[in-house]
Amino acid sequence: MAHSSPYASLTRTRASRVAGLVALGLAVLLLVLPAFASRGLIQDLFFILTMLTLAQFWNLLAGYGGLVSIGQQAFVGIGAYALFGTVILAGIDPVPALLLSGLAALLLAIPTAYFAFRLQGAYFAISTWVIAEVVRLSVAQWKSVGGGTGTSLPRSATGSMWFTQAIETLFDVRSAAARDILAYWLAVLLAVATIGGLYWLLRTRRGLALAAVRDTMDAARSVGVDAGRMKWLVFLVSAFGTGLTGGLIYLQKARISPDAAFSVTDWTAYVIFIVVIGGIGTIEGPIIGIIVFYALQTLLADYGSWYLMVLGLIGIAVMLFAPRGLWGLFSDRTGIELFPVRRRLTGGLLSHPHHPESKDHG
Amino acid sequence: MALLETRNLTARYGDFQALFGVDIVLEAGETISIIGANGAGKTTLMRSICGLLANQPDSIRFDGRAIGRLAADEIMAMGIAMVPEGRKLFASLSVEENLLVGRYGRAIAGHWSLETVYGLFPILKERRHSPATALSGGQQQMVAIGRALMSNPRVLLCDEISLGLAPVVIRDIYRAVPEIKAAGASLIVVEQDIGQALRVADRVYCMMEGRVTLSGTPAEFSREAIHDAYFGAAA
Amino acid sequence: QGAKIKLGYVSPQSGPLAAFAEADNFILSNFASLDIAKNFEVIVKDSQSNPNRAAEVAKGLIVDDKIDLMLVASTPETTNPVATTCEAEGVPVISTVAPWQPYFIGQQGNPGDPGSWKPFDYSFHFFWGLEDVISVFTAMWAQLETNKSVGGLFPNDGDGNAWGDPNVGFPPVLSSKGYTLTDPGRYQNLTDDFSAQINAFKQGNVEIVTGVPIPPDFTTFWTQAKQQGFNPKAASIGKAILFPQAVEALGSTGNNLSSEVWWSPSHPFKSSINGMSAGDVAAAYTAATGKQWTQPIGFVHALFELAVDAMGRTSDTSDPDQIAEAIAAAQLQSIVGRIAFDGAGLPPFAQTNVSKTPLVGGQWRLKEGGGYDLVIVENTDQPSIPTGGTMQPLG
Amino acid sequence: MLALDTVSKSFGALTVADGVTFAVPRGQALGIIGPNGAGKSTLFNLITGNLAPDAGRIELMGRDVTRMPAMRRCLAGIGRSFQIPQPFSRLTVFENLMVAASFGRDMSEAAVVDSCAGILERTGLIAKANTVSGSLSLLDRKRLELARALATDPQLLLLDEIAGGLTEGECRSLVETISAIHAGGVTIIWIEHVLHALNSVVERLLVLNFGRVIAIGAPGEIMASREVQEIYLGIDI
Amino acid sequence: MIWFDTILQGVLLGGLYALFAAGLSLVFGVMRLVNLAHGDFIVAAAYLILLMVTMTGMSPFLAVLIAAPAMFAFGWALQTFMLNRVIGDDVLPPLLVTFGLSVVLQNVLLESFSADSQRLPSGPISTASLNLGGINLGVMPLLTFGSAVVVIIALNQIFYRTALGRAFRATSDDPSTASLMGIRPAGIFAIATGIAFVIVTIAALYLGMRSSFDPNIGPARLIYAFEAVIIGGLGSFWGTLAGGVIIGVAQTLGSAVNPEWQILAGHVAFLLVLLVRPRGLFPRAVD
Ligand SMILES: Nc1ncnc2c1ncn2[C@@H]1O[C@H](COP(=O)(O)OP(=O)(O)OP(=O)(O)O)[C@@H](O)[C@H]1O
Ligand SMILES: Nc1ncnc2c1ncn2[C@@H]1O[C@H](COP(=O)(O)OP(=O)(O)OP(=O)(O)O)[C@@H](O)[C@H]1O
Ligand SMILES: [Mg+2]
Ligand SMILES: [Mg+2]
Repeated sequence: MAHSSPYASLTRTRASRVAGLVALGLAVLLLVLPAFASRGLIQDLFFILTMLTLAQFWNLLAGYGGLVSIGQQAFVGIGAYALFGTVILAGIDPVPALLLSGLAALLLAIPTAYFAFRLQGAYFAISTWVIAEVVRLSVAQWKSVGGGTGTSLPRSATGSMWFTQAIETLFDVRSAAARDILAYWLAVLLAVATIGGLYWLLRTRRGLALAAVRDTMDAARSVGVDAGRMKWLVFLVSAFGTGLTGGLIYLQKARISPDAAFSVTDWTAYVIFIVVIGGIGTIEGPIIGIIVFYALQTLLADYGSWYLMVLGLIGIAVMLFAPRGLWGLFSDRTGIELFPVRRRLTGGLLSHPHHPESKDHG
Repeated sequence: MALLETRNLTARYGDFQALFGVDIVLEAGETISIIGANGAGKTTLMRSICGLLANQPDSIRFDGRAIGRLAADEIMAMGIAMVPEGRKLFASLSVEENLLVGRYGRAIAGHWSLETVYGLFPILKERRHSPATALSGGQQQMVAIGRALMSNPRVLLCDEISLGLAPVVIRDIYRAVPEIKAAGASLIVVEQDIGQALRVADRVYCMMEGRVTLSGTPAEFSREAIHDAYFGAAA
Repeated sequence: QGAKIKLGYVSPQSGPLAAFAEADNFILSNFASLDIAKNFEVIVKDSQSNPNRAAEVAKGLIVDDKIDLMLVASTPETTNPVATTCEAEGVPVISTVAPWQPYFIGQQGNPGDPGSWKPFDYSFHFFWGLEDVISVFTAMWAQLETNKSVGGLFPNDGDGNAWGDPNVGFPPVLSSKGYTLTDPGRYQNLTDDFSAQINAFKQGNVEIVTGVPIPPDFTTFWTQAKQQGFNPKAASIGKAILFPQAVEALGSTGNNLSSEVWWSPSHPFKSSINGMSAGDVAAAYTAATGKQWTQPIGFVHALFELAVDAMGRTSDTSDPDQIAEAIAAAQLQSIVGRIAFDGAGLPPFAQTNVSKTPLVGGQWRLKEGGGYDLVIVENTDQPSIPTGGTMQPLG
Repeated sequence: MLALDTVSKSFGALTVADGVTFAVPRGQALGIIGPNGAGKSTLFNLITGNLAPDAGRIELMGRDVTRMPAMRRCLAGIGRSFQIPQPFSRLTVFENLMVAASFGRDMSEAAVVDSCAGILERTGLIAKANTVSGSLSLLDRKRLELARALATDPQLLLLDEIAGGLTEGECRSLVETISAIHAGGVTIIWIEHVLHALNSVVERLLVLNFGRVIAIGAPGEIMASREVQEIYLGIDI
Repeated sequence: MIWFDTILQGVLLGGLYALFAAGLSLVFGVMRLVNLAHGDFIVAAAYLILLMVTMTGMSPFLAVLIAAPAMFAFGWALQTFMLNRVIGDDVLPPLLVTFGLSVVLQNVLLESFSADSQRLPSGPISTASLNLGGINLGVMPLLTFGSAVVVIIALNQIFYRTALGRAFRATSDDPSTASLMGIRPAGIFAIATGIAFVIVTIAALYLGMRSSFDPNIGPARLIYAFEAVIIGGLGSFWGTLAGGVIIGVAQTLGSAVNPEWQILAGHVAFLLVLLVRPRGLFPRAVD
């Protein structure tokens, strides 16, 4: 059979090209926003972006790596404490100290993975939770950052943070607002880098391997995929990212305590809700999820316990009736994917129009 | 009226259709066997009858009732028991417990009880307290048959009970068939072992690719016809 | 008239600390019914007993609602994140219902290094301190015949670490007053077994127990102590037996447990905004809700008194620095006593930000037919607050 | 190419490989037959490293691979199909091959597109290239098993019952495909119940029963053996 | 002597944890369901008992007898109408649904009963103790431990000696083959959850009498219960008791060294056991 044209592998779709342009525009918009947006908006966006980043990393872990962890608060907390520890005790500027947040989480992830990878499924999930508790209880013994009481970032450290002076003069704002803008910009960078990085990872052959390992581990091994290494990669990357985000969140909060920094509700449960409501295993899902989550919080937060009740009920309902989440519902109906990772074979015999089956089923 | 019959039975696994309009009939007191190559759809047929796969209500009738939509436990309670392909013993239950669990959904009195099953397969009585999975393949198959008998079924479905067994063992197992029939059950036996199938059955159906390609009494089956029906025409 | 003055108020209305905020609605509606309230708009936020959430709602109040003054009450878990946020934002904040040490020291970068502690520009706090509670407790114990051996029950949380602190907490003061302290160490909240502590207390011949556990932990401890035959003569406990329901949960074994009393209907103080006496306010609360009075009522009320007072002395109520100055200059006779940031009774580092309110000691007495009353039994430091009895040993 | 020396494996009380010893020279095609449950697929799992043997030694091209993990053995040149097809069900057919080709050969994706497409053409799957493999019919899944194994560019190809259920025509074209692969110098071990298909490709036949090698030799001889007919076909001739 | 006492107290504490864990162990063993709301259901049952006690003035022990059937029905319904829809190979859906339940339940309790700590009135028995050669053992902890043993024995009897128990194990091994035996897996799961809820009620009794409770204390105990189940080994009830005792003793020993290490020691013991035996102490032969 003669080749009518050479074969090629394509991932892009029309929707994705549009989405790419929109995303670029959005990123630029987000970056220049502080010039004209209110501080309230900036702060809300900070919350949205950091939660989105946490959600994307959990999504990478559970949705792509099949590692359902309920102990992500360990990495948020250790990242935050690494920041406070280095700023308070070593006097390092908070901005570069953020890197240490990620590194500390990475270091913690190594023994955690070594241990938890011995276990499967529900055992794995629960052991991550126990490890997070162990870390929380241990950090609560660390007296020089306040032990169980917690501590606040000294004003001397936050006041003179890198870039804040420049931002103050640039936007003509007070230093509190300048710190917000700095934290916000860092959050924008982190979220964009996370989504971009995740998308890049999924489009490399490692992304394919992840999907393969998740579908069937045995077969993946038999075609040369190092399933163990993929799990490590995913676990360490999400630990690093989660730790970094944890540091950033607490840089902005400026006050920390073990119960807050290692809160299973705030840093794992909400994140899981966000991912699952939006749609697990897709990059779009957490984005939809965070919008729903934020809307709920804004609408209902003043009703105290009702807010949490509604959130719980929505989580249950999604799991029961739309296990692939809101984005799953939408994309099943419309076939639209904003971040396509499917490789489509084109050209060659497939360019003949008389192949009825050759249309894309994905 | 036939005891059990399928009419234009179709079955699918998701997008994949495994049966295309299968008609078989089982009269009371009869033994029929179903043969066919790997993947012909024999197991799928059995799973449809016993309710593990949902079908059109009317495509399977038992004792005059449409049972195609009923769940497996309901069908079992009506008196259709199955010896599943691959034995499927409960690994955490002992031999005796496996037998006892067989009458969970239909504990009616009849010929079959622990004693009579042990009478049929004496070796099981010796091993009754060992975990079912510690038995040899043949013994496990005996447990699987005994387990199905415990409910005193009116129809017994046997899916490849000689699978993976040594010929001697197979002979032992098939030696039980007359007693099972005598106790009042009708049988559907799925076999890849054609000799065995022909020996035990009153009538034989041969399946290929989800369709019945041949049926009749054993006497009507020639080696060539079977060979064709089994491996495809031109082999 | 100009725009209304915006007050933000954060308290734990739901979650484990919700009992502290039980009277909030009562106090807020009382406040709203006043004439003076016409000048104010109060925006209330629930911290859900979650420090993360407390910081978030504080930010929201400052940034979105553009409040002029923040009020916050109840436990360091609520006051500290809110005060830290306000301080960073340059918004004045008044807090209460947390001993000043966990409030002040808990917000310092390195709580272990007093040399590094700095005062705040916009944060003000009125409540008592550990030195007061130590003084009240020891005075209560002095009323009894004991061997002066004290057992400490200090959890690893904001309050527990402050109470057990070797520099500013109980240990140094107790030893200087001739008491020996058995302190087995900081335990985590929601511990299910206290036999280690009980064994240590037995070994140390402890006759007096003190500490600041959360209610379920104290119930566990107290029940286990009884089971294991540990029967001290006095138990003076902070936090856990603050509310009558928590004492009732102890059944009859709650009788004569003692506690610090920061506010009661018999406190001889009057509200500066509506003239009601402490007794009137407590009675009104019971009439409105059918519930027994609790101590936070007075302090939450006083929070609004101080806000009204300070704003009344501020010419530009949108200028945070002026408001902070006005608060710092307060000389207010409130329903919880005199509030003034003049440094009275405080170490130099805390003098600008903290005002101390009076503290006495009380005992829970089992009523005929169930329920408990809090009876003031010790007032050496505050003779103006009348006692209702004398300290009795535990049965 | 491959040599097994007294390899044994049991699952609890069940011995599924019992002192299995045989060798396959480079370029040969070996058929394995035996009744259900004889341990044929288990033998494959031992060779590929999906299972670890309890005892014995496995050599691949003169190297001891007994303890080598499956993924390294793939890189060392073993490709396999699974009896019960295990497609990466959320990936398309083409992507299934891309995983195998890029990891199994450790090459970039771009470099293997054409060879994947070529394999899809050869195995008759090209029209389904962009179909999600979870929705394939069993026949196509079996084709995919073969195609994916080929994509790793194996020197030793293990095929587990890929002809069962094919029509005569399909079976013939499958035989052609495998013969062509074999002619290309690939060593093949093929488990199959469809004897006529098997016999038209392999040069040697191994009979397995209860985990033991009963006979190994030229197909004609083996098929003529009464014992084998008795055990395997169950037909008294 | 003190060490002996410490260990003994730890063993008794382990009884409480085993009681928390027993229901979880049953549900986990039969259908691999990880119920993150288990702790909150115990708290809810405690409120149910409290409600009956305060409304009628009956003894909590009597109230349990009445509450247990109601809780059985509730568990049955919960499984039938909600949880049966999410159990399967994927651990995430049940994890999420039960977590959602946990959040909802805590807040429903908060709305209905406020955050005040409550306690089941138990009278003088709560502080009574037996003196055995210098060691005081509380009657209540002894009763708790005894109840845990009774519950474990009862579960073992049901699980290993009755037709229902055979059906539990058969369904756990292979639901679809079990249905060929006339067993309706969904129905079996519902009964298992119902029984688990009866145990939840018993656990609630001791939780409520031992100490005070409020709507939020469920999750803190849940983690110990999970640890007990996991280190005991899937489906082994005596293992669950052993697991509870290990956690309990580790906690009291840790606390005897330094109270800071009490809870930490329990978790570390859990991790250590799993490090040595990833499938728990008494795993079922097949899985
Ligand atoms: N769960 C399933 N999902 C998808 N396809 C299936 C499933 N089970 C069976 N099939 C397919 O349905 C067809 C019929 O299978 P079935 O098991 O009924 O055949 P059989 O005649 O019993 O074969 P054997 O002799 O191998 O037991 C086969 O192509 C098989 O691969
Ligand atoms: N992971 C396992 N655990 C326990 N037993 C197993 C396992 N894998 C296979 N077995 C058992 O080992 C025996 C041999 O199985 P295997 O799959 O190797 O047989 P086979 O020769 O390939 O049979 P078939 O022709 O049916 O494919 C069977 O009895 C099977 O049940
Ligand atoms: Mg079959
Ligand atoms: Mg096989």
